[in-house]
Amino acid sequence: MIDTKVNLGGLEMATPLTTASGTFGYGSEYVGAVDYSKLGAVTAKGIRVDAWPGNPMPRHCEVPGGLVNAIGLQGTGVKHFLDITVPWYADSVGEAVDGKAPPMIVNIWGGSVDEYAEVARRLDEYALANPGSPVAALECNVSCPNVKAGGHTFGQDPAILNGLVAEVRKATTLPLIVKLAPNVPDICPYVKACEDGGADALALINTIPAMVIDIEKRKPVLANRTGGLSGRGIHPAAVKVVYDAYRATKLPILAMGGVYEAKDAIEFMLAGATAVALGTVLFTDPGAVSDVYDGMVSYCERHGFKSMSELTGALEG
Amino acid sequence: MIDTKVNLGGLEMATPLTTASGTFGYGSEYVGAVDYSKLGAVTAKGIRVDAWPGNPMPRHCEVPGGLVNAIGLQGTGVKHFLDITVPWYADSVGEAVDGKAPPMIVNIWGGSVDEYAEVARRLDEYALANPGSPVAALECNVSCPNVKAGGHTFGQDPAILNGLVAEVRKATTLPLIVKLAPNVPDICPYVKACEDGGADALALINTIPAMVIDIEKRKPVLANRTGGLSGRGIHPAAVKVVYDAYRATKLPILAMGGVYEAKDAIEFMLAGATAVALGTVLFTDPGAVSDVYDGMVSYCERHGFKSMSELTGALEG
Amino acid sequence: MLNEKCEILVHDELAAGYRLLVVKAPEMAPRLVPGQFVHVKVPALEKSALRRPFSVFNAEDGKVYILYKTVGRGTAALNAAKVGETLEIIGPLGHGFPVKCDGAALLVGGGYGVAPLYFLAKRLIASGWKGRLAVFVGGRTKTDLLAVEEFRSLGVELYLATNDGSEGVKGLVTDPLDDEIIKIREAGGKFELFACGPDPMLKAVALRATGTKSKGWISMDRHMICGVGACYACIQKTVRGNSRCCVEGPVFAAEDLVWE
Amino acid sequence: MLNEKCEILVHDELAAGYRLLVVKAPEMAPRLVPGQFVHVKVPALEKSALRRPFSVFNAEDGKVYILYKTVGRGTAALNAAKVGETLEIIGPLGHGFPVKCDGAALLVGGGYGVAPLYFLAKRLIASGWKGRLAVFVGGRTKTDLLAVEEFRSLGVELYLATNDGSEGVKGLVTDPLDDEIIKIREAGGKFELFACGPDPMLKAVALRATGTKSKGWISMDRHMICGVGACYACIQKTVRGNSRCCVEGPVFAAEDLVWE
Repeated sequence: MIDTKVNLGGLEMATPLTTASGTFGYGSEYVGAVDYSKLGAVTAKGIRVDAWPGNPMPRHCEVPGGLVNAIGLQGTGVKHFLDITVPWYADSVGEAVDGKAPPMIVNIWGGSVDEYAEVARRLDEYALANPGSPVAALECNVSCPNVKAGGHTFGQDPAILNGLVAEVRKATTLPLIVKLAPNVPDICPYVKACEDGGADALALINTIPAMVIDIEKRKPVLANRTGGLSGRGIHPAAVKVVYDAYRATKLPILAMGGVYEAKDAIEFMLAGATAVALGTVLFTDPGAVSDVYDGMVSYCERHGFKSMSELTGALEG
Repeated sequence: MIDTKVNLGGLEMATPLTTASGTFGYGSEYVGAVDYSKLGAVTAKGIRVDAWPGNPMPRHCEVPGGLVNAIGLQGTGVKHFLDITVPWYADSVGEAVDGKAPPMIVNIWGGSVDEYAEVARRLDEYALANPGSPVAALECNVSCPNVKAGGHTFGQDPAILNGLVAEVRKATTLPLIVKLAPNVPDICPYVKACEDGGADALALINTIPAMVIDIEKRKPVLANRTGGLSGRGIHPAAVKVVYDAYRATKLPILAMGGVYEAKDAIEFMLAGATAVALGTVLFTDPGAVSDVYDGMVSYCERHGFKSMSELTGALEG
Repeated sequence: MLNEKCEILVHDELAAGYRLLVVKAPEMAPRLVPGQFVHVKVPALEKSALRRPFSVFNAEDGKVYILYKTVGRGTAALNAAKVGETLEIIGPLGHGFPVKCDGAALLVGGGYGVAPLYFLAKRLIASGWKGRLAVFVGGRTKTDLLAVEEFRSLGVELYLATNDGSEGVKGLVTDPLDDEIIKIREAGGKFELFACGPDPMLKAVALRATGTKSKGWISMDRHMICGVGACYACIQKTVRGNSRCCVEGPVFAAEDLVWE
Repeated sequence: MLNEKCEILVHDELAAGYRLLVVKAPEMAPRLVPGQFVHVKVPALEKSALRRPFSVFNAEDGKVYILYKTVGRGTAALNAAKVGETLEIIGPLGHGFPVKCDGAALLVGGGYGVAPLYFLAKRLIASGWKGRLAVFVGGRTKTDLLAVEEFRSLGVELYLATNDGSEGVKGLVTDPLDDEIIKIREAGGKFELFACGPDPMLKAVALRATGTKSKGWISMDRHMICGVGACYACIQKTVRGNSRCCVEGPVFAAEDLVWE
């Protein structure tokens, strides 16, 4: 019997698996297609203080090995999220698993430091006032390539990043995960900025900035012109970032990027991840949640690991 | 009849196509499999002042959508290159095309600014002393992820990059192309550093840092632990960098990254490239040189472009 | 919503470029309503390829019927799936047509857009609804007029239109539609419009609904990623903002749609 | 070097996991020498997949013979290629064995490593060379001993060894080899070694060559990318530094190899 529990910066997860923000709606959309009992947490789509309309259409393009998207963080505001979305998640997923829904990592963003802090504070207050609610951790998105104000502008400079993290830290007692971009020369200064700012964990990686051009129309395929590349093809790039970050920090890492099979998730764990998110794969194969989980269990059995947490950083030599 | 000529920062190319450094040896290896008459230039493997042994084995790993490599710039020194390699290239490829071999872009690197300048100076002297020799342009590699000293360390900081480019510029009268890494938050400061340093053109992109772990052995697959991701999967990421750079500079751009078909090369041209390199595709399909060329010609015919140079940046709206 | 493994029972070419796919889906079939769609994993595509959404042509006796046109890489790859093979299908998905109607039910389809309308016609009849049921089928040419025999066998009023006049009236499918709308309005009658097809046709039908203050039910066709409401890629502008075709749609009330 | 489109003439399973592939290659076949290899584009793999290198088992009458073992994703995908289909093959590639020998020619093969040795034996005989020709074939078990009948029909001396003793002597292929080397040396004779197989076997054979100051020709098997010398991935350490298996090899002189 493998102990599947992991602790992601204070967030207790029954398994190391969660979902990548933006690929799993607000958590309840996949009832009937995903086995939620295999998820240690779900990660919700990004929310901010007020609802946000996102980008014009088209918002995505299939490419070899993955997907380029520029959804642009369309999403609900924090009030609607707490009044409607969270209770609905708890009820519908709770019913599906015949028990308690997995804890929710709430992805947050804003157009200013104050907005980030405000949404963090509102979620914190809710969590304190509603013990046992799904709201269990925050994932601070400083790396979305698809919105102009906010998002990645806070994640490009370590000093600005550090200031943002510190402000959000003051606003919440929940485990604070910071989601970083892969397109940096060296992840370490960004890792340190998060660490010094008081983050509890890191999420690596966001999509890779990308673009697809329709050569017949001679126009970008996406209305936003550029987008973010996700999917199977980016996995080796993500493993590298996780590996570098793991050696630079004691903060636990939530790894994501191109996980399609158990092998991919195990690579992330060995590179240094404490938990792993499935993202783009869910669109094609929601059954991957169970397949990856089962494959991780059998890998642990085969290799003599008694708990999944032992996989973290367990490279030889 | 489409005019296929382009001018890449002073390098006259009979077609916009070349080969990505490191995928085409020293230019003559593909005689018999590649139609050299469709290449406006070949780009040779990186050379430095003295021969370099490269990294231990294994040096590569196939991944979905591409390849991760850490060859580590194994290559000949500049003396052997000029005494043996260049004449052999001129003779063997000249014979294959029954005329003059395409001009050669010589990729250079070093462990210090002085070494970069030294190899540039030697190549410059050779080119001046041997008019009509294939040595026609330099591609300064500041972005190889697979060597510790030299390579990407010079390309990570715009100020250091600027200093390097300025020194190499002083050492050569040949067209100077600088090859940049994609893993930066914003390519523009790097573009400006090259422009201010006196570069004639930019080469975008080098491989994306990546890693593959053998989960059964619990060890990195590559002896160098990490490597660079190339191939079909990175194409949309490369298009984005080219698009950003094109809008930030008047320097012509040599684009590369995941070109497998004519469509991919045309995307690069529309995004702003003046020339396009085929790389990883050559390993599987050396016939792609002809296929891409033919596809570009028929695209120009279909869309009413009289010359391939008109494709550069020809996005609508 | 289910993710069901479905055996292929029939996979035939009906006309050039059009195919009928019938799968065994005992769990999903009884839950499907007209206008809903299913999300199909195409076996011949690479592991990372997205699913493809298809609206449902019919669902009965534990079987799901899909009528599709080969339009791109995904449908071309689906062509290779053989009888006896298994398809992984998610469904039922989205909001369909109301299976009821106040006044005459005018169903307007273009190309493979007739698929959900046939399902709707069948279910309207099966529901015991006794009103007037007229179906308007349009296409560029004769071979684009699909399911004509199936509609005939339902005994519905049928109006055909082709751009080239190779069958039915020459012109747009809205030409015979307009004639009937005028007659109904002159007689003081009521009607509702149900439409599925290319965007310009849908817009034309929606404007006829809003313009006459009639109800219109418009099935939008958007490229999708997840099909279940998780990704927010398949957006349709509505009076409520950016709505998801896969959840709030694919069938929208005409008065809710915002045309750009 | 050519990039030839080759029709598949034969593609049969010889033993569990081993297959014989014969293609029509009128341009390439006459140019191939034993020990060289060809680089095959596997049709069933995705567009970005690398080619797979195979050493040549025989080349005659405009046909190229490949004997391969299904060991990974590439060879598994190659299994699907059918007679009549076309394979895109680059070759001839690399440096092969010398088709001459001073003293007894001792050919040592393990598993599918016998492939180029059979080609060598055939060509040695065809060259009119009259010396002693002994072939040592090893494998884990009986079914790993390949091309045994083909060697017999050449009339060569044949020594078999299996780890489990299911055929030939029980032990390593170097056991009967050592017996013969001792006899030759005791009789004051000369010999050369030609080897292809797993690395430990190759190292053992190479050390026997260098230890007896005899010539040894060792065919190395390395993962390759380009196969033509362009990429520098398939490196073998030699006295001249990092050599490319695909150009300076795959056959190296034993004295040049550096073992790590």
